[in-house]
Amino acid sequence: MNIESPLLAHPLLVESLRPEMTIIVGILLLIIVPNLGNATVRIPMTQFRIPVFLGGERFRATSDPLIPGVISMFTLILAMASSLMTFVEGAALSTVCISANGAIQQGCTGSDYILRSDAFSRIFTSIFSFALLIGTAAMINRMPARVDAKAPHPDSSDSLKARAIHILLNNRRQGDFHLLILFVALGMNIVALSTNLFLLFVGLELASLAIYVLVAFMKEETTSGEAATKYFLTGSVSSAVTLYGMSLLYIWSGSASDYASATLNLTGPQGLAATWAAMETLEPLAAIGFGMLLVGFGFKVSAVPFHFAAPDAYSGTSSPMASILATASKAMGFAALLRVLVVMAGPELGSQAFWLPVLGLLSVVTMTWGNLAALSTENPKRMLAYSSVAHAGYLLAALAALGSGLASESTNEVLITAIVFHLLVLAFFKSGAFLILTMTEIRGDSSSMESLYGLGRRDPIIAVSMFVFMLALAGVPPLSGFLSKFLVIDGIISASTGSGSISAAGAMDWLSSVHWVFWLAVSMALNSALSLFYYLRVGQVMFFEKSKSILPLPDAPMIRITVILCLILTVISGLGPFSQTLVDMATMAAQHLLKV
Amino acid sequence: MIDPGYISGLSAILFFIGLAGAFTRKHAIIVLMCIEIMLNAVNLNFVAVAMQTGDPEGWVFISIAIAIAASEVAVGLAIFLSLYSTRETINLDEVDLLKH
Amino acid sequence: MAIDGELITFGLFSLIAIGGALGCVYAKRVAHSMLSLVFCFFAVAGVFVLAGAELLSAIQILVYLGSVMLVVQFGVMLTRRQIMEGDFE
Amino acid sequence: MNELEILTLTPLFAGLLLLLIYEVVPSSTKKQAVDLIKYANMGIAVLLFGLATQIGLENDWLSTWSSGSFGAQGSYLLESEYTSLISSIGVNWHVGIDALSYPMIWLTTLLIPISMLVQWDADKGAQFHSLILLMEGALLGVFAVLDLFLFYVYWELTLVPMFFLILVWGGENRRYAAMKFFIYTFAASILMLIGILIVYFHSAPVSGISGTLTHHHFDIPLLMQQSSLIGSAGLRTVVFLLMLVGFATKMPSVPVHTWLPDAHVQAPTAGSMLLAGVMLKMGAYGFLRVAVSLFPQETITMIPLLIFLGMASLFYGAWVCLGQTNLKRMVAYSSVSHMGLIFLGIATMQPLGIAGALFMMFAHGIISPLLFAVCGSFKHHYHTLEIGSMRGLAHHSPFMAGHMMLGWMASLGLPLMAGFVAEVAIMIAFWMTFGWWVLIPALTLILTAAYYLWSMQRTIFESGDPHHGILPDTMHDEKPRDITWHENAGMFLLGGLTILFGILPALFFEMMSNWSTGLVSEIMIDALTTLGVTP
Repeated sequence: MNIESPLLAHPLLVESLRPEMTIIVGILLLIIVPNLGNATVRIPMTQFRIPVFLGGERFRATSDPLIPGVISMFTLILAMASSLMTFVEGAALSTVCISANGAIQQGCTGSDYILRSDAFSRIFTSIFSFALLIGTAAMINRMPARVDAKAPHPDSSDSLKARAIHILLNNRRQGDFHLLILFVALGMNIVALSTNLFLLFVGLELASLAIYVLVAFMKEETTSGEAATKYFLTGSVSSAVTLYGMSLLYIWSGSASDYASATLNLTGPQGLAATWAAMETLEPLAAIGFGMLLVGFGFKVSAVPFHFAAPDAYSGTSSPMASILATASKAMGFAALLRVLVVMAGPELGSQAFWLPVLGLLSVVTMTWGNLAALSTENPKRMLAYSSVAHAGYLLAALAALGSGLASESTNEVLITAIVFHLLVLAFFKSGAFLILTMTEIRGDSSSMESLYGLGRRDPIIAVSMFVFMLALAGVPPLSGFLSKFLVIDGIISASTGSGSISAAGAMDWLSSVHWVFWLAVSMALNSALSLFYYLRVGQVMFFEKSKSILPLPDAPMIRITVILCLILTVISGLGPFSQTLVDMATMAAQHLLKV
Repeated sequence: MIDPGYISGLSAILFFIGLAGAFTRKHAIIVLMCIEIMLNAVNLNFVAVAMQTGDPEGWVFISIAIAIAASEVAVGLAIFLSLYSTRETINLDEVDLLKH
Repeated sequence: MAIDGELITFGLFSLIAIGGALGCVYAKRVAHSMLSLVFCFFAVAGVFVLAGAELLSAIQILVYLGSVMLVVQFGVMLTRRQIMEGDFE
Repeated sequence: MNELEILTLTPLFAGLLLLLIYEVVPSSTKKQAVDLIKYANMGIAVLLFGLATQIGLENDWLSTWSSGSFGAQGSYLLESEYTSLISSIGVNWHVGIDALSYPMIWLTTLLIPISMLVQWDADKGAQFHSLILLMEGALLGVFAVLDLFLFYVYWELTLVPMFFLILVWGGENRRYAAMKFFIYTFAASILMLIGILIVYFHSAPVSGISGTLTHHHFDIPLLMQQSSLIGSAGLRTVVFLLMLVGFATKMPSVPVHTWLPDAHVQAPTAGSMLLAGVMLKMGAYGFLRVAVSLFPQETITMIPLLIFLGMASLFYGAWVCLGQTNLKRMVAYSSVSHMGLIFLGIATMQPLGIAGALFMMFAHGIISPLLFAVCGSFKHHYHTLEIGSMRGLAHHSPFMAGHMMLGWMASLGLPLMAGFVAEVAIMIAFWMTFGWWVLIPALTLILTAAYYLWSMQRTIFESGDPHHGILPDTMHDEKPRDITWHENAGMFLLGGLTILFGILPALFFEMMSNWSTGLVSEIMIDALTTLGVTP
């Protein structure tokens, strides 16, 4: 039996999957290191004892509760760095594809592959690592590990006992939390890499299952169980629908070519994209399967009508987790959506995708609904959740413009660049906002606007950072939130303006002749103006309301450093060379996606 | 040999029963069971294709899907237990702290 | 297509599966739901056999009926409501 | 980096740095730090004024400056290279000055140290003066940049320090006024932004400047050179109107002026001085720089609207002033009235009229700070702003009375004062274009004289007993004092300048008429020809 698999022996395997390998190594380390101890095994019949180092009395150095956090942060930093290497090395070198039979190849000239590591997947893996890194950093202060924790003294009062037990509990669950975070990272990376729908689903489920647990992680808090239950049930139902959609597509792809080759591969001569393109009229089986497929992704990006669980999940869980839901999980949903919508069912130039009306309508409803709901809430976490819904609407509008088929190739590129860039910078300012909510959460409650009252006096630097994050979310120039929105609007407008009759004399004539996709841009602009109210309200309560508590914010050094980092990134990603680098990266990703 | 179309039909019926149950029932564990019914329906679809094409790829999908379903149940029940430990109920209508 | 034994078996399994699913959804008590679900899963395993996937059928029985239902049973046991006055009516 | 870039960027960064420094110094040395920071702010402001003057002197006071065709690249003094800021959408750092912006820049650098001087003893001085320096950075940015995107960013940036100045150092009703100020001007500028974006989407690609992704650019000189910027006449009108709303709100013109009186009444003295002296001019400046320069044809077709707005502001402002009892409110409405004259000047479409409007901007930028400084010190010393409650000011505070008198005389357009030159120029041009219709604005100016003289009589002179005067109740038996030395110094400077430019208007009037001649002869004539009208 020849065990020499062509895949495992290939030098490109490790090279192309460095981030994933890093995460797997990190997971192994997280399992092994805290369990190292002085256990020995006695060789039977003798007195010799061989140390096996797993179990027994754990070593003091390795059982330190700080270690899991350090391991997971290092792993994520390495994973992010190795993902970013793609952009340093250049496109040709780093595009690697792996097919189902284990063949691995650089440059992806063949087309029947299931994993594809290119600029598109790598920019998303970088986003995931960065967002998870910020969540982890916040959790290090939210759920602090104390080296000097002691068992409660039996004579101490009940509250002291409870606190001591809580500290011990926090120490004990460090490993669990960081392990789960790394599983999320692995699952998300698989989603970004896969060009096979089933593999994509496996990645999605791996990430989702870990996220469900993480949402419920602070189980001593009354709301986390409820948040997790709602999020879990909605998420599971939608992923079951997704899987059913996949199975329909599987049947369809088989029956479309006389059952010869049922496949869930997107690419390849007999992949779904090819079958889709060969379809002359829209077949109901394909349409139903496709629609069901989108349900799960729609849930991940919290688009209407799958948004109901999002506000509950955000406001019930701890703020670091909410930040991960709002950035990493959302980026994962869009990575999958882009792969499916653009690669598989993207329209030919000049023809309109069948999903265009649905998506266009959904995008308008999503952004409007999100903004209106955000206006009427008094809970900052819910507010951010609704703003996340609204942002999903903006990005769906970009996808709709892409589906209109009006856009030229370069405009399509701009639209995808805008989406990717938005998800990229979202990880800076949305995470930043949640980091600050984490700080208010450590001492009390972050689920009411009152926790932000008078923050400007209590902690000016943090308050100013929060205000900048809010302005970036609102898309005020020249912060980075503006640039992404602007690129979306630009893409929509340059796609649709050509459709109006040029000869129209008056503005009204022109407006009535233009393709309706144009109105998506108008609705985006109006919604942005609307959203200013609730973002500025945060500034108003921070600077002008009297504080309800005189307690200063906790020290939380890790969070402070990360907030400042996010602040700097938010500012410089809107203007200047750094922003250009990011846009270039996003453009490269867009080109790679469109080339598949 | 029976027609794979029949199996797909059965699958569709099961799926929609599961879906309807997931939306109407308020007991968390029953909702979970409805999700299991939906996943089973998916398996039937895959097996129908595998039967038609003779390609074992569908079987691979099924075994993975079963594994995912099993872990989903485990995770779900763990979450329900954590909900129960703070709220003494897992009826979805009674869990409404976050609705404000 | 002529009606043969296989088709009748399939019809039977289908009826059990659908009936089980409906029972699971509409039973008043959780325990009844579970019982119906067991029937449903058995029937699906039967369909697998008919489709020529005996291995999958074994996996289905082992995983779903063996472990999943066990876990669900645990769940039902552990999250049972406290006994209250109204429960004896 | 050229001098202009230094001039534009220094105050912004210095202001931010000084604000930060104050936050981080240990509390034991805060007291000394406040003084140091105040001196540092003042020093930087004076140096910048020196630099701005130096730029003018070096270049022959811009009166002979002309190279290249009007408004095109290269026709700006100290024009910087294009430095890409957001190359994906074509935002470039591009600054330059011409005779339109230089007077405004000089005025800004002049008013900043004076307003610092007038409120030298403000509470929380370190933050106050640093904010004013920040304000200078934002204002200079508005006047210096030639990129519409940066223009918009700077335009919004001016709101931030002013918002905080009103909010923290304002009067009793400051929160309401600050919010009203912010919401009004912000909403209006969003309309302007929409206009800017429509222009942007019609810009032709220029390699190296346009966005790498979007193939459009924001550069004003290039947009001006582009023939047929927006094809559809209807859309052009829409854009022009959007911009007009944005700029008119800032100016402010009736009917979008209502934020101004509240903001002025509640703002601290230095804030009102800058608000009236420079921020209102941003509206007129932006109107000329963007709306008129890019859309000359629409400007010509909209002349009736401009005249209507101008006349309405002129008359309404004066009318409200007549019935006004609050000193600051009266001065604020007189600003509305004077800003109306600017629209009238532009509407004449004569080089003289536009130059007059420009000089009006400049003159009002000196006179109204003087008036607000007087109002501020009146409030400071007598704790009231009611006109009737105080009589015989000349008796208690002779210096204040003198400055008040001078300011009001200048504002009502007394000959040999700066305001007179502007008014006369506008009136002559109006007469040249519209003939005897000039009587309407000219007669309205009499109203101005009426309300000023009336309140002068009620405040400065009239008193039952010529030796004592009547003190307002709000004094609570405090002994009346004359103004402090730094207030006096600031007012003397402003008053001196008022007279200087009344006697020697040519200092600026020459460059302004050069600019307006260029605008009319190179842009307006073309536009008229396209419209089929022979000038």
